[in-house]
Amino acid sequence: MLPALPLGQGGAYVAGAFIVFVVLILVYVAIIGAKIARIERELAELSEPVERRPS
Amino acid sequence: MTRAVATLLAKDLRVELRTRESVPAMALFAVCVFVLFHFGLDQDAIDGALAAGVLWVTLLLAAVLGVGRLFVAEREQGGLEGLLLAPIDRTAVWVAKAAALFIFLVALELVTVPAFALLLLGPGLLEALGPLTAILLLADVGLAAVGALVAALAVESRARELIAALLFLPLVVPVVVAGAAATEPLFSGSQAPQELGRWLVFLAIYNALFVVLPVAVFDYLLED
Amino acid sequence: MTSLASTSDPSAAKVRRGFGRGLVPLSAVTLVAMAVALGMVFFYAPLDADQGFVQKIFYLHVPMALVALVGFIAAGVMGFAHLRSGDRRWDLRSYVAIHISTILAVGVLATGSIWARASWGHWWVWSEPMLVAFLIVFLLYAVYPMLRFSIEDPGRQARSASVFAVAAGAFVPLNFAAVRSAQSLTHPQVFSTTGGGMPGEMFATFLVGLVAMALLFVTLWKLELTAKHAAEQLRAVRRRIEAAADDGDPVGAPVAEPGRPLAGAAS
Amino acid sequence: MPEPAGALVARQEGAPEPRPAAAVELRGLGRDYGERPALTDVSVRLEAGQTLAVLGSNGAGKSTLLRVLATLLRPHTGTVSLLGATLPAEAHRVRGRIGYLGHEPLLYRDLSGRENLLFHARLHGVAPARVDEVLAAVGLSARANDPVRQLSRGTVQRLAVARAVLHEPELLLLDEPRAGLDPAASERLEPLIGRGSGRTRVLVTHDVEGALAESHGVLGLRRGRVALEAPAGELDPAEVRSELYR
Repeated sequence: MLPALPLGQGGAYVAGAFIVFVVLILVYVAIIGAKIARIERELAELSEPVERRPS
Repeated sequence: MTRAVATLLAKDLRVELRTRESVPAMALFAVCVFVLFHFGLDQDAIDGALAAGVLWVTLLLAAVLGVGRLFVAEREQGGLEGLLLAPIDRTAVWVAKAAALFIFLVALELVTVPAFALLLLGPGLLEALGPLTAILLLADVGLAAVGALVAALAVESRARELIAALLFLPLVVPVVVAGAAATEPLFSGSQAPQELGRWLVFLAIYNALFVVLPVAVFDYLLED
Repeated sequence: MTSLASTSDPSAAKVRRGFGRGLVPLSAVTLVAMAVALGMVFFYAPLDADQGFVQKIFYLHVPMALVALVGFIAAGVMGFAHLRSGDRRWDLRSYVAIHISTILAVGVLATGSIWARASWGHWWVWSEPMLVAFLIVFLLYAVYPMLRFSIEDPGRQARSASVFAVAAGAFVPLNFAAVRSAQSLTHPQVFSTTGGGMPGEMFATFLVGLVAMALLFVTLWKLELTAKHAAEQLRAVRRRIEAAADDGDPVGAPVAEPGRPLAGAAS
Repeated sequence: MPEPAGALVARQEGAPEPRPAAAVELRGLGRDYGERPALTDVSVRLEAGQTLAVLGSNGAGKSTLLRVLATLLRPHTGTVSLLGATLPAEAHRVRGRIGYLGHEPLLYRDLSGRENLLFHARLHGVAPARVDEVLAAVGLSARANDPVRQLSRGTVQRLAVARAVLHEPELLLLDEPRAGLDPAASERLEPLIGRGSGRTRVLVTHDVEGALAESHGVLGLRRGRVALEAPAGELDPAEVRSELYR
């Protein structure tokens, strides 16, 4: 019932454009992910001596 | 304010006359670029849009050299703190540096435009000189205003000349657009300069923006 | 999302509200909006008379361009707010807005050149004002990270970055005017941003796409702000621990000095 | 309530001012350098006409404190009151009344000594005649027209002193002023920047004995915090040295 999408020759470009968009968003999420991972590592570094020393 | 600007400007011009660092370098650089364009384009004489483009791009690249050196006296000889200690409005520092750069650009053009006419320009320069001078002077105001702001922005950073150039060039694209478009008819033989007014108004708007804007934000740059 | 800066020290005068509140509901709304927009683009909007299916890129390219431009201008406003108020969080917001707008600008250039290839046969078209203007804007804002990382002192870095954001933000509209007036408009103005000549359904689809893109921008903006703010708080805690260690206290004991909340970020 | 220009010692109006306005008053001054605190919780008070010596090892924050007083650095926390103006809001009101002598001479190498002083004179709105007067006072009248680039370090320091006192400042901020000066030159500069000048002075130095001799109060800094603060008379050099230079 959905109209068959006239993908044809032009469709490849449209698909390409949307794929580029999705890739960009994923790249951005990866940048933020790396930032959060670094925070986690630093947090572990900081809290490690605290666990060793029961206050 | 005007007393401070006059004092600062006099000092900048005196240092430039004493060291002769900026203007001669800019002029020599411009002539070198003309030679490069001659071989690059493999043309003995150019006119119309091509000539306008070559002139404006060369002027812009030479201006970048001037922008990179604008705060070198303050930077290397600790002069900046001397200015910060003085009881003056700190925006005067930007006004004086912009005025100095404007004078350097005019001096540059006094050498470069005749050299361009001699080396590359096909049609004669004389009848185009009147409107061309108006365009150049108006554009120099914008280039000087942006150049002084960008030079101050970059002075704090390690890669000073590099950052100044990379900030300066995109920001002055409108000046090249308007300058080249206005100059093109002047270099196309006898055509009357149509649409000159439109481009001059455009340059005036650009100048207004990049004079008002630094006045509002410049002294935040010198705060510490 | 509970507030980030929960602190064990009861005497903490002010619990510093993190940036993370409201991120989950916002992401949900954005997801819905994007799904609706996508559906409308492919199943609701009619095919363009002369461009055919290729015109669908319009619903992605133009919203992305508009949101990126508004992002740059908003970053300029935030930079100015930082200069006026001295509150470093405005600089952080401006920094993140420019970061996302720059990435969207890459998207605009990519989708724009794909569209140019599809409808006019070559990847780069100098007579298309949106593309040319965005190339200049991208070249300018690509220098922003270089400017920030070449200045060590955080205070001075924030101030220089904010002055840049204000100048560049004011430059963006002017740049468009310059590029547009330099073009001799020989070929059809396919995607005039006002979308004046478009039939109702197309315009509706475009609007939904614009809203979805704007929501996406705000979501990513809040996400990155949260991450950056957390990183700054972490650095503050690390400095406090190192300072405590220097003053001869047992290494690594995060001492909560009376009256000063452990997790309070350096103002 | 605007402070009448120059009348620093006592207040004329009947304003309910508990104590005469101090030339310099810091309360809980804090200043970060990058992300590291350079000064923390520094409080001190200096009466007009008196000299405060600031002692401490390298990196203790002495120069930072001086640059805050010179309005070059804004305080991050605490309050700073200088010659009746509160920093950083009213910094512009006091800039013309402070003489700052830091590590940098603040002179343009390509200009001559006279040209540099004329430049600063015009910026501060001082009569050009004062330039020759000051050049004579530091004994540089002869070499006034040589570019600063060709002058020796000691001569440049004397020129820097001339620049600092050119506009007859009410407050002198001196960062190791006698560095690079031979005894004769120090003697010559005494009336300009020494105790004999009668000006309020903040003197940063490592010479503990000299500081105790020529100052009224001493402020000792360690790692950006106040380690000791007392009138000079009550301090014994050995004790000061052990406290600050451990």
